[in-house]
Amino acid sequence: MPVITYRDALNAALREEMHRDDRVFLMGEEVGVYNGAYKVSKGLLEEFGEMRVVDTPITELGFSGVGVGAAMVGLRPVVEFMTWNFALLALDQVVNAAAKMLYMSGGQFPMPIVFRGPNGAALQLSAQHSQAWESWLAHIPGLKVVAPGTPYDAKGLLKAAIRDDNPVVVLEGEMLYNTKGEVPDEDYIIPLGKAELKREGDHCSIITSGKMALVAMQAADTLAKEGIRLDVVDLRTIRPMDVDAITASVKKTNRAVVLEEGWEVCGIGAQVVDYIQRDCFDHLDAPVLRVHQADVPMPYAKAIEKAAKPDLAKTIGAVKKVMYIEA
Amino acid sequence: MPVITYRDALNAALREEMHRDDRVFLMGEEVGVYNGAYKVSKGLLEEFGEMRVVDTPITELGFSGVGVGAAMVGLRPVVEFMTWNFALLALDQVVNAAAKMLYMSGGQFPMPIVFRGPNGAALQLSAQHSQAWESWLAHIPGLKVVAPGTPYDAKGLLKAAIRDDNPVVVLEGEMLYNTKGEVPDEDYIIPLGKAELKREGDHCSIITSGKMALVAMQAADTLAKEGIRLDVVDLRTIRPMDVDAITASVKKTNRAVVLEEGWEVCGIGAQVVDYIQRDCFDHLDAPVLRVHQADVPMPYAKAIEKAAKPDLAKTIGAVKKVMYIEA
Amino acid sequence: MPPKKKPDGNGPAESALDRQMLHSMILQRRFEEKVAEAYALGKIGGFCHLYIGQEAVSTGIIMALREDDYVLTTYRDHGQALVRGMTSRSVMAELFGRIDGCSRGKGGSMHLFDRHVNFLGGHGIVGGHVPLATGVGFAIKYRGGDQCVVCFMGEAAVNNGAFHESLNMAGLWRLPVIYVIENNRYGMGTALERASSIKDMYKRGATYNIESAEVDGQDVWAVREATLEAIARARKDSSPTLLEVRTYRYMGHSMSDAVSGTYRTKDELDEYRKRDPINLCKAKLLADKTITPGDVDAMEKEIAAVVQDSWDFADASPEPPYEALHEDVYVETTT
Amino acid sequence: MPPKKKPDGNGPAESALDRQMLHSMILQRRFEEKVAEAYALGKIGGFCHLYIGQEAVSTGIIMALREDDYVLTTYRDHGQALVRGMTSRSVMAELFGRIDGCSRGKGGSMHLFDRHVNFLGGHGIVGGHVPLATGVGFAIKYRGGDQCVVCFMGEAAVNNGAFHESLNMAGLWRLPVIYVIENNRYGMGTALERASSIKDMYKRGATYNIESAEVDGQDVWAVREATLEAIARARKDSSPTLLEVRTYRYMGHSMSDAVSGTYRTKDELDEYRKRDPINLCKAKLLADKTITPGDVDAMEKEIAAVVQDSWDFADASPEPPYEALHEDVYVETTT
Ligand SMILES: Cc1ncc(C[n+]2csc(CCOP(=O)(O)OP(=O)(O)O)c2C)c(N)n1
Ligand SMILES: Cc1ncc(C[n+]2csc(CCOP(=O)(O)OP(=O)(O)O)c2C)c(N)n1
Ligand SMILES: [Mg+2]
Ligand SMILES: [Mg+2]
Repeated sequence: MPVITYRDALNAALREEMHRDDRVFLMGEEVGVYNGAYKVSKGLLEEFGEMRVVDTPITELGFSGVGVGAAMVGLRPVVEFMTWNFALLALDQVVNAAAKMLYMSGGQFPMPIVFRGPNGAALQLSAQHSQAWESWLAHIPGLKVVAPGTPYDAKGLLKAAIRDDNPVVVLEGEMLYNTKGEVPDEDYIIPLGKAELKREGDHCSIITSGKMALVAMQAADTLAKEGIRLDVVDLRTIRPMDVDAITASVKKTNRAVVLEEGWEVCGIGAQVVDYIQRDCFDHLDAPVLRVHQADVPMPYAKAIEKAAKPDLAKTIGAVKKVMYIEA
Repeated sequence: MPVITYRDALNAALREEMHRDDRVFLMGEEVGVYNGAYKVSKGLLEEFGEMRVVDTPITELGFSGVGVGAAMVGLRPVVEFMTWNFALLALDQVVNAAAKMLYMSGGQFPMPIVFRGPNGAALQLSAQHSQAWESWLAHIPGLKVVAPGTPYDAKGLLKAAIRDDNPVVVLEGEMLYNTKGEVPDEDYIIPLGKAELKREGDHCSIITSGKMALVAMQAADTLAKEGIRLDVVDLRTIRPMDVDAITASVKKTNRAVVLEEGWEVCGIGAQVVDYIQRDCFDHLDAPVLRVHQADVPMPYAKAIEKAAKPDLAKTIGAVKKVMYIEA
Repeated sequence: MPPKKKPDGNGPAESALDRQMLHSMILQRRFEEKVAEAYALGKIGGFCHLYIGQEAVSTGIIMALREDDYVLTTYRDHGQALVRGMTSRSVMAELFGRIDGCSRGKGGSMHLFDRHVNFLGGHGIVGGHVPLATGVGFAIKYRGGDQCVVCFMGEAAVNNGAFHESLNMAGLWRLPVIYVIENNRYGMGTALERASSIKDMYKRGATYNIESAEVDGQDVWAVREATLEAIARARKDSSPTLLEVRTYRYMGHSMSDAVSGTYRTKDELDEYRKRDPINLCKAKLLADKTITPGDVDAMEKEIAAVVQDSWDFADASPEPPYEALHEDVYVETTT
Repeated sequence: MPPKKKPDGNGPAESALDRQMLHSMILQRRFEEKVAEAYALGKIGGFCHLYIGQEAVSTGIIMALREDDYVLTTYRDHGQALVRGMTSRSVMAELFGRIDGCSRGKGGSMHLFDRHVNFLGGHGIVGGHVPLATGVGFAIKYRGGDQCVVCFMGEAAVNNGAFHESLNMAGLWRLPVIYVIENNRYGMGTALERASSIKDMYKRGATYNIESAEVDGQDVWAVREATLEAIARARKDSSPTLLEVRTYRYMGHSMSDAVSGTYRTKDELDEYRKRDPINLCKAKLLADKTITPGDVDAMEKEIAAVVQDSWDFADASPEPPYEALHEDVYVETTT
């Protein structure tokens, strides 16, 4: 199977879906002439022309609403946010328009729209440019939310998102764009709502998603050397969440760590913990622990930025703690 | 003690603080000439004049940013959102400006600003006007979030919020404005970050906040008749959360229900559950259960709207379930 | 000002159109009077914003459209929905929160939708639907159609960022959108002058490279004429238009708002009522003998029956069942 | 166009000012050349946006201000910070992410702040600081002061809703804000014409009842002159001004963006470089004998030393300690 980058996997997904369905178009800042701020849309303007690869003014609220309007009358927009940090400006359209249109119209207006872009922290971009929004978006009924962690998942999930008739949020990672992995040339989709057991083990479960899946796999590799076998559940879709996959894993391992990129309070991890304690109460041998960003805006300086982020060491520490192993 | 409405308690808090400190001013849509969409600011324009009670255009993003700018140079704005539904448009200013200014300036610019207004559902206002945002706001480091459930708490918490040098979000309730309670005439504040044990009991804890505190008290009254004694923890401040108060209660009762107005996924309740299972793991006799809004946009029609909302019956049902009592 | 010369001439077809326009305005008026009654009885709940006084705007504009054009508007949407061809029954049932309502009882007054007549809502966030309409304009152009889309908004929405971002895109990309500012002088309790740095809202068009005009919103022919020009521009050159239509609302902002007292005087209201759009239209049609007083009586009678029927229908329609609560959150389909 | 007649006349005080302005511009240029060097070595990380080519704007405007006025700007903030009187040391240390940086190493390139010189940042969300500046203007008026506040932004920010909402309030409430559009022709890779429905951004002023002007941004005296007028308007009538200052950025949008190739040609860049603001200023001052070539050499030498010192200082400054991570999230104080 060809080995390509996460960026190219997304690019392939866009290209294939735009060929497959001429109602699909891409819009956002710098997606055309510039080939995308992170080059995800490279070559698409040339291939599909100005009407289908649309450079917008810096108007997150406005252009996401343009996408929603176009979706109301049957187009299938893919709206790129240069980063999800800027999407704060567009949340009224994502939440009050896209997520509610079907419901408040009594089922008349499906909303086949994708909102995508990099989410979470890259390197030293400081407070306003380093935010992970998965828990906010997962809070909203009417939205689906996916967070691919590998090139394979990126292509399959983005294609599924584009074909879905509901509004789907795709959370990518600036730090993931250059990562590589096997990705088939041919057409495939990964069904929304299905987690993947990316590693099997019986000592402790790690539940995670998006770019943290890589960290979880590293933790599994590292701990395997110490004889600790981790079950790694990559949610892939955050909403709707694959609760069965979570509980199946925890019922097997009796211990769990939830690893996420964002802040603690009301984070994805809190919800996963809630499902686990509710459905696996009698199976748990220890409290579930969470690994997440420090509860601070992201600082610029290198060392403290690193200290703020969830990472391998913290994850291993949490696993050992839930296993009552002295670190 | 005088018995007044929640609305008048807020009005008194504003008036007293504006007298106490001439840097305090109120701004928002309809706060002046119209006396507030819900009449919370009644009489203030007349008393304090146009510079201190400022009617704004319908520009949530703009005027909340005006507040943040004014706070940077030492004023103490109270920004009213007609409802928090409209504040979606302003979140960039609340989150990317107000909550981060102190941090990203290395401690140079404190942000003594209050963002307040009614939150959550009233009656039959349907999808775009019936949303409870506490979990989103509590997710953000740099913000404090309070949700008073009674007139007494409303006055004391709003006054504390205005005097705090950090950005404080005050979540009120349209359905609470007419509720009455004892409120001292004199000056008092309720310290931010402290929960109140509003009812003492040893069978089960209810952890709640805001307008759900009323429902919790009703549940306590109702169940008392059946000999079930509830501990009712009203968080009052949602961020920073009084974890000690929660765990003290649960360690006593060994069972808990978390009652909140908003949606389930990544809601406040999920975070409370996380604290409880982490800190009271060995004390729990049953999984913690949650009561919250149905996972749908709010419908207009009366009966299904009622069915969507957390209420007394659902709360009692949850308590009985965690107590393993057949309903 | 007396109403304008009719833009469509004076033949028999035009007379028929004139009668239809009068009918359309009276229907809206009577329908909403009935709505007020139902609201007072608690049959309708939530926020409810009446359009009374502004009927020439909806009629003058929407009746100039083709069936395959699109309409979007605000929470003040009953009038436009009716003119666009939604039945009184489906609108009233929606207001009553019943299953036969246009939005299955889930939307209510602020969220009327009907995809069969390209009525794309009924939106509650001030300014929020302006980008949506711009997106519909984009879709029309994307497909190479010659339709247009009308976007109604209040004058207070113009101050909002969504307006600015949308008009800039429409002007830049040349989208067939007709933006209609219904300037009824107030945004809730705030007079235009207290919210906007300029009074002539239509002048904003120029800074977006968009043709604009100021229109007398009490004169249905004036509204129609301006709309026909805008439509021609949209169909021929795929160009946007900004219309500022000067009108007035007779009722409070919503049902909980007093008609006058706080932010406007009764005198002002009475003054505006002198140029009632229905009266102006009726007087003109009577004067030029397009209709007789008997025609008007018959029309009123027929409309009264339609409106009463919509009430009866709505009242008899069931509430949405419990299962409806969880429907329409997602569709199961993919493409 | 040759540079304008100097607005302040030609006496000895004016000559001193001219020399200062030249000094200010050269300092910015050399400082940022050093920044580019440090970035290449990995001493500076994250997003870093250079101001090279635009120095006459910051100098012409900020040097016309009083100490008690305020300045807010975007992520492209190094130049303005230096002109406003922040030390090269504190700016460079911030860029290096060190504890002696103006923002204690927490802000980085995009978030320079210094309350001692009323430099209110350094903001990263396009358009996001425009309401903030408006709020500072509001506070000035609230207190009855005669200060003003300058808000720098790029031309692409003008399309954003925050701009519209802010200018409407400033025009309506008469706030002493000077909005400066630094029109460098591109927002990242998007040429002005591809993002804005009109090309003359300053013309937007009129629709907000705000005086506006177009200014040659390569001519420091022209910038100063327009600024002095705006300041007078702010101090005397508490009135806002919108200045569109036409300039050009020589470097890529940020360090990861190529200088030319994708969205602009090398020819275009070379053409603009012919009207380099420093060269224009220097030539004029040499021509009228305000300075000698020797003065320039001395100035360059002194500046080189300052810039090198800032590097050494930054390099020696410690990283923020671990505890700093949790500081500055909240203050403990109340009033
Ligand atoms: C973003 C937002 N802010 C506030 C409101 C509350 N609100 C509803 S209608 C309205 C006034 C709108 O006035 P205008 O645009 O002139 O329309 P009109 O009601 O006069 O038809 C306000 C403030 C809202 N719905 N959305
Ligand atoms: C709301 C928002 N959207 C997108 C970005 C990414 N971005 C940063 S700078 C920029 C271009 C801004 O151009 P302009 O306003 O002309 O300023 P210049 O960079 O030319 O100084 C963009 C798109 C952002 N920071 N904020
Ligand atoms: Mg109005
Ligand atoms: Mg620019």
